[in-house]
Amino acid sequence: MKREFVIGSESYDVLLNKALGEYHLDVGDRQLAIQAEEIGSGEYFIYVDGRKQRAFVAVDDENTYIHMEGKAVTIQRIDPFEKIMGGDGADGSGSSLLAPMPGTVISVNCEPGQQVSEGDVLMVIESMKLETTVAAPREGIVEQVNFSAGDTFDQKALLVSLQAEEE
Amino acid sequence: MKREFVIGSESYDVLLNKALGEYHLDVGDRQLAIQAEEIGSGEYFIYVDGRKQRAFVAVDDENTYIHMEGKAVTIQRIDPFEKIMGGDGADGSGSSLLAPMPGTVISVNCEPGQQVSEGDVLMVIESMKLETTVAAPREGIVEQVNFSAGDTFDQKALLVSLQAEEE
Amino acid sequence: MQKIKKVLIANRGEIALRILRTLKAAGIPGVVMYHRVDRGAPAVREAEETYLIEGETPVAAYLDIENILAACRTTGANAVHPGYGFLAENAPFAKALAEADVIFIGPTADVIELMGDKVSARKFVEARGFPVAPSAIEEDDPATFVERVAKVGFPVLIKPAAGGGGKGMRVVYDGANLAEEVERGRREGERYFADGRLFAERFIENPRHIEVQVFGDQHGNYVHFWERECSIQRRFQKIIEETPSPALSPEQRQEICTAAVGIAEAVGYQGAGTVEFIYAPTGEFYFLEMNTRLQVEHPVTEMVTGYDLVYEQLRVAAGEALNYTQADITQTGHSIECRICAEDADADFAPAIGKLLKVREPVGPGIRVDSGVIEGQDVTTAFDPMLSKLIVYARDRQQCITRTQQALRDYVLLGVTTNTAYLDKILSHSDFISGDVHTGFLAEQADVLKQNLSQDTLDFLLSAAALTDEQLCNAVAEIPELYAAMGHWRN
Amino acid sequence: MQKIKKVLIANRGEIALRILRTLKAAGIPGVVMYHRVDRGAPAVREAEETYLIEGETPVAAYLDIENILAACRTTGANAVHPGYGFLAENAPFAKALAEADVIFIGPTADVIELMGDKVSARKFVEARGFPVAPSAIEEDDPATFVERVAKVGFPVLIKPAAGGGGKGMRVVYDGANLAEEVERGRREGERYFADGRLFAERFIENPRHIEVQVFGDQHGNYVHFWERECSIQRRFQKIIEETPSPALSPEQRQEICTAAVGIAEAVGYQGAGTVEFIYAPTGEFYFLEMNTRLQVEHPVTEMVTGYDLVYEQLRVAAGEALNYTQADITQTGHSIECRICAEDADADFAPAIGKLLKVREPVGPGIRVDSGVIEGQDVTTAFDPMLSKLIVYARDRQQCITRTQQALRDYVLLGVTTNTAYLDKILSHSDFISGDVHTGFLAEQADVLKQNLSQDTLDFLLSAAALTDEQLCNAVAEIPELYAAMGHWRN
Repeated sequence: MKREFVIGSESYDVLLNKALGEYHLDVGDRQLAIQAEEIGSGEYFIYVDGRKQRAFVAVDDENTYIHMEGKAVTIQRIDPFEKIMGGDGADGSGSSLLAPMPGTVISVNCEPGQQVSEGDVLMVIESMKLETTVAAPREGIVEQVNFSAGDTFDQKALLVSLQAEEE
Repeated sequence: MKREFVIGSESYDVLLNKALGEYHLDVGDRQLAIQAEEIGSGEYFIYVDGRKQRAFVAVDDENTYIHMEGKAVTIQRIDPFEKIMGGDGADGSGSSLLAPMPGTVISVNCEPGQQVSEGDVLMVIESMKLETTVAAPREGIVEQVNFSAGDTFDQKALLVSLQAEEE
Repeated sequence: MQKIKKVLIANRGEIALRILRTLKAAGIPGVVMYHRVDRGAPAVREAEETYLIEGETPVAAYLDIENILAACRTTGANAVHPGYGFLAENAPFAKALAEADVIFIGPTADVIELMGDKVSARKFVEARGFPVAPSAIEEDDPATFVERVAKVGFPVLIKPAAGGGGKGMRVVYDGANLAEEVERGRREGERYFADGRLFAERFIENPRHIEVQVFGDQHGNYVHFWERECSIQRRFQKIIEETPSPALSPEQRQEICTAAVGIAEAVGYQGAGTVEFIYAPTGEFYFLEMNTRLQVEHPVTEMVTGYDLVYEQLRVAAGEALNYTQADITQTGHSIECRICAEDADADFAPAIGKLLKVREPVGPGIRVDSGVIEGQDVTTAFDPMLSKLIVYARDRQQCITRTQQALRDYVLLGVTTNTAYLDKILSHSDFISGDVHTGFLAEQADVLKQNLSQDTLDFLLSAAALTDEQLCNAVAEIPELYAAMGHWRN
Repeated sequence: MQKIKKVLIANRGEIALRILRTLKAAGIPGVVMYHRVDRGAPAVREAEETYLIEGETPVAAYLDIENILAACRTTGANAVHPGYGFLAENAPFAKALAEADVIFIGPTADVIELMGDKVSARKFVEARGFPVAPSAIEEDDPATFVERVAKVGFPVLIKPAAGGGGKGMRVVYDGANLAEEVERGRREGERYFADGRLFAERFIENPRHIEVQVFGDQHGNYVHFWERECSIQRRFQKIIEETPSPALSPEQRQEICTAAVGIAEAVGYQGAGTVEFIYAPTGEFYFLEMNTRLQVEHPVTEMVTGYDLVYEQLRVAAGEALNYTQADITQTGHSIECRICAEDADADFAPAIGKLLKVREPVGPGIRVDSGVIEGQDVTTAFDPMLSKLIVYARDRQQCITRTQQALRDYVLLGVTTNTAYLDKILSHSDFISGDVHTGFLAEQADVLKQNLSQDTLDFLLSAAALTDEQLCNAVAEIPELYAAMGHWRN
C-alpha cells in the first residue's frame, strides 16, 4: 500500500508491506523493518531495523504530527489514489491565491481584467499583526478579486484569482 | 432512580430525577437542583442549587473517585436492586475474613474446629511491610484456615472463616 | 493585605493563570474575566469565580474599560491586576479605576502617562542626569526633524513616539531616502498607535538589550531585583531572556541597576516596573524606556531572587511597605526563559494556527512552565502567538542552558507548529553559549538556525507516520497472511 | 566528567527518573534497568537505553548485585548510581563494582561499612569528640545489657544495631517489662535485618530530627549544604521535610552544620552524605546516624542552594574537585517537601493499592514534582508506597506553606487513596505553622488531623457521583420528558 508523505517542501513516496506479521517500509530503494509499540495514549516506541525511538503522535484529517528526538514534525498524508482522482483544483495551479490563515485586507492593489507581471503586488493582508503582500505568482490577467480593504477573511479563502493560462 | 453511595463508613441513599431536562437529586428530605458540565476529559463543573465546583472524576467497576475542593474522595456505588438480589455473601457477614490487600502470612494462630472469642488473634499477616493481626469479629468456631505461615495471598483472598451462626 | 478583598484579573492566557496562582496560594479571592473564545482556557477552569465579557472582537472585549468596571461592580472585586499588554499601561484606565474606588495593581496614572510616552520619558530621564543615546524628537520642531535626524548620525533608528513591541521601528543606514523613511514611519505610527509623532536615536550596532526590574512602595522605598538580558529577539520581540546577563561585570551590573533604581525613585514609582537599557559592545548603556507593568519575562527574576513579584505587587498595591531592603535581594544561580510561540521559525516566523492535539509539559529540577493553553484547545489568530513560557533555573549558566535544552526537547506540543526546536537551536549556538549575542543575532544567524532532518530521523518519522496511519495499516492488513508470506518468499 | 562514560541507574520509581533527568541535561548517556512490573514506568519510557532484570520477586531483582554487574557489562556503563534504598548503602556492592572496574557513585565501601553500623558509627563519632546521646551497646557486654539500658535512664529507645527506617524501634518508659521488650526488639532485628544485636539510647521527649547535607571529594575538600528538618514523621518515617529548620537560631545552625562537616571530614567522606541529629527542645543535639547516600528529601536542599546534588555526585565520582567553597553555598528562601504516599491516613496509614485512573500534577512558581508514576499505572504492594514527592520553594516559610497547600490541593490522583489531603491538614495545623513540632507530633495530633466532609461538600460529591454514573443517568433519561414534566407539574 502506497502513501505520499510531505514534510515541509519535500515529498516522500513510501510503500508499506506486512509479511509474517512484520511491517516493512520501502523508502526509495531501501526497505526498512519497522514496528510500533503503543506505550501510552499517543505514545509509541518506534523500531526501525532494530533501533528504537520514542515518539508522541497525533493525527487529524490531513496531517500526522510527530514529536521525536526532541522536536515536532508535521507530515501531510496524501493518498496517491485520491490525488489522481481529485486533482489539485483551486490550489497550487498558480491561478488561485488562497489565504494562508484568517486575517484582514489592508489594501487591494489590482482589479479584475488587469494585466499583471510575476511579483506584482495584488493585495496586502494582515494576519496576527503581521503584514504580508500577496504577489502574482506568474504573468497573467486578474480574474476575480473577492475582498475589499477592511474585509476579514478565513483561512483558505480565495483572495484573488488569475485567468487560467491557455495551454 | 435510586443509588446507594458509600463514603468511608457512611452510606447515603439518593434518588436521581430528570424533569424538563433538569436533574434533581433527593438526599434525605432535601431536593437539590444539580447539573454537570464536562469541560475536559474527566473534568467537570458541578452545579448544586446554582453554586459551582470544579471536579475531576474517574470511575471503575465499583467506585467513583472524585477530586473536588482540593481533595480526593472515593465513593462506592451500590445499586439497591443488585444488593437485594445478590446478598453480600462472603463479605461482611462476619463469617469470612478476607485479605484487605495482597501480602504474606506471618503466623497462623488458630485451627479448624477451634472455639474462639471475639477479638482473638486468628492470624498475623504482613502487607507492604506492615504487620496486621486478623482477629475474630465474633465468638464462634473456626471453619477454614486457608493459608500457612510464609504463604502469600492476593487481595480479597479468604484467609479464615468461622462457622455460620445458627439463626 | 487587608485592603485587597478580591482581585479581578483583567487579562487572559498564561499571565491570567500565573496571577491566579499567586492569589490562590495567598488565599485572596480572584475573579477571571474572559471572552467566550477563552471559555475552555486554563485560567477560566482554575478560577473559583469567572466573569464573561463581550466585545466586537475578542481583543476589544479585553480592552473595554467599561467591561472591567462592570465586572468589579458585579463581583465585588476591589482591585484589578492588568497583567501585561491590553490595558496594563493605559493611564485613562488607571484613572477610571481610581474614580470607581478600585485599586489598580500598578503605578499611578501620572507615572504611566509620563513613562508611557517615549519622548516625555526620555526627556525626564535625561534631565535628571541618567544616560540617554543621541537623539532627535520630532515635536521639538517638526520642520527640522529630518535634518536633526541626520545630525544624530547614521545608522539611526526611527520609531513612533507612542510605540512599543517593535512595531513601526526602522533603521536607516544613510541619508539617501531618509525623508521617505520618516514618512513611512509616521504612517505606521498612525496606523498602529493612532499617533504619528516620531522619535529618532542613534542606532547602536550590535547592541544588547538589558533591563532592570525595579520596585517601589507608597512609602518612598525603592529597590531593584537585578537585571535581565533580553537580546535574543526576532522581529524586535524578545524570545529568550536570562539573568544574570553574561555581558556585565559585577561593577557594570551595580552601575546599571543603581541607575534603574534612581529612575524609579525620580518618578516616584509604585509597584513593579522595568527600566530598559541599550547596552553597547563598548560597555556604555543608554536609557531606552520604562515599562510600567509586570514584564512577560519577570519569572527569571523570581527564579534567581526567590521573590514572587506578583505577590509583592499585591502588597505594594495594598499600601504595605517593602519588608526587605536592597541587601536582602540576592541573585543566586542563573535562569533562562523561552517564549513558546505558535509560529514557523523556518518560514519567517509566520504565525501558526490549529488545534493542540497533544500537550505534555516538561518537568524536573529547576523547570517551571507558565502556560496559557491545554490539550484540545484551538490556537487562533485572535490573540498573540505566545502559548506559554518555559523558565529554567540552575546553579550556573552552562547548566541552565543544557537543562533548558532538555526541557525544550521534552516539551510536546502537537497539532500546531511551535518554535521549541528553533529555541533549542539558538541555545546550541556557540555564540549564545559564550554569551556573545546582540539584538540582531537571530537575523544574522538565520541560516545556521534552520532545522534539518538527518536520513536516520527521516526514516523514523516516515515509519511512525506509516504505522500510525490507521487507514494504511488496515489496508495492508487485508492482504492474507499466506499470500503475503508467499510474496515475501518469492523475493 | 571525562571518566564517566555511561551511567547505570540501579533503582526505580521517582529517584530513577530524577537521576535520569540530570544525566540527560548533562549529556551523559544513562541506562535504566527495570523489572518487568516497572515496564511502563516513567523512567523506563524516558530512557534512551534500558536493561531488563529478573528476580524471584521484583524487589529481589533490584537487590541482585549480579544483575547490576551483568547490566554494566552488557550496556558498557562504567558507573552506577544506586539512588536510595536497595543497594545504596551496601558495602559488598560497592566492593563488587570496584572489583569490576565500575565507578560506584557514592562513598567508599569502607565508609559505608563504618557508618552503616549504628554501633560502630556512634563509637567513631563519639571518640572524635562529637556529641552523642547517653546510650548502651549490647555487644559491649551482652550479659549486663538490660542493666545498662536501665542506667541510660528512662524513657529509653531500643533499636536494632543494623536497623533503619524506624523498623524494630521501641520506646520503653519504665523498667517494669524492660527485659521482655529487649527480647522483642532482638526478634524483630533478626527478622528485618538478620541481625539481632541491639542498641539503646536515652529517648529525648519531643525531639526534633534535624540532618545536615554534607559533601566531600577525593581531594580532601568537605562542605555542607545546610540542614533539613525532618520531624514530621508517621510510623518513624518522614513525610514532610523542610529547610531551613524553623527551630534553629543562626548560631545553632552554624554549630550543627559545622559538626556535620567535621564528621564527614573525620571519615574521609566522598560524595553526598547526610548526618542525622536528634535535637532536644532544650537546644542540645546528638549524633544519630550517617546516611551514606542521597536522601529522599535532598530536593529541598537543591531548592534553597540552587545546586543539583546528583550532578555534584557525578562530578565527585568522576574524580573532580569541588569547584566551590563553603562560602559559595548560600541558603536562600525556604523549601518544603511532601512525600505523596499510596496510603489511607485515616485508617492508620494502611497502604492503598489500585490503578491510577487520573493523574494531574500541580504546576506553578516554585513547584517541583519528582514523580515515579503516571496515569494508567497500577500501584501494587511490590514496592514502597511512596508515589512521588512534591517540593515547593518560596521566599519565606509562610509563603512556602501556603504554596505547598495550594499545590497539594491541585494534585489530582484518582483511583488510589493517597495522603495529599492529610499533608494539607498537617500544613494547616497552627503548631506546624509556628514551627512547634517534634517527631511524635503526628501521633499526638492524630484526632485533629482526621478528614471531615461538610454537608455542602457532601452535596457536591453525591451530585458529581450521580451525574457521572452512566447507568444511573441512562435509566433516568428513559422516563419520557412529557411524563416527567407532568409529574413535576403535579407536585
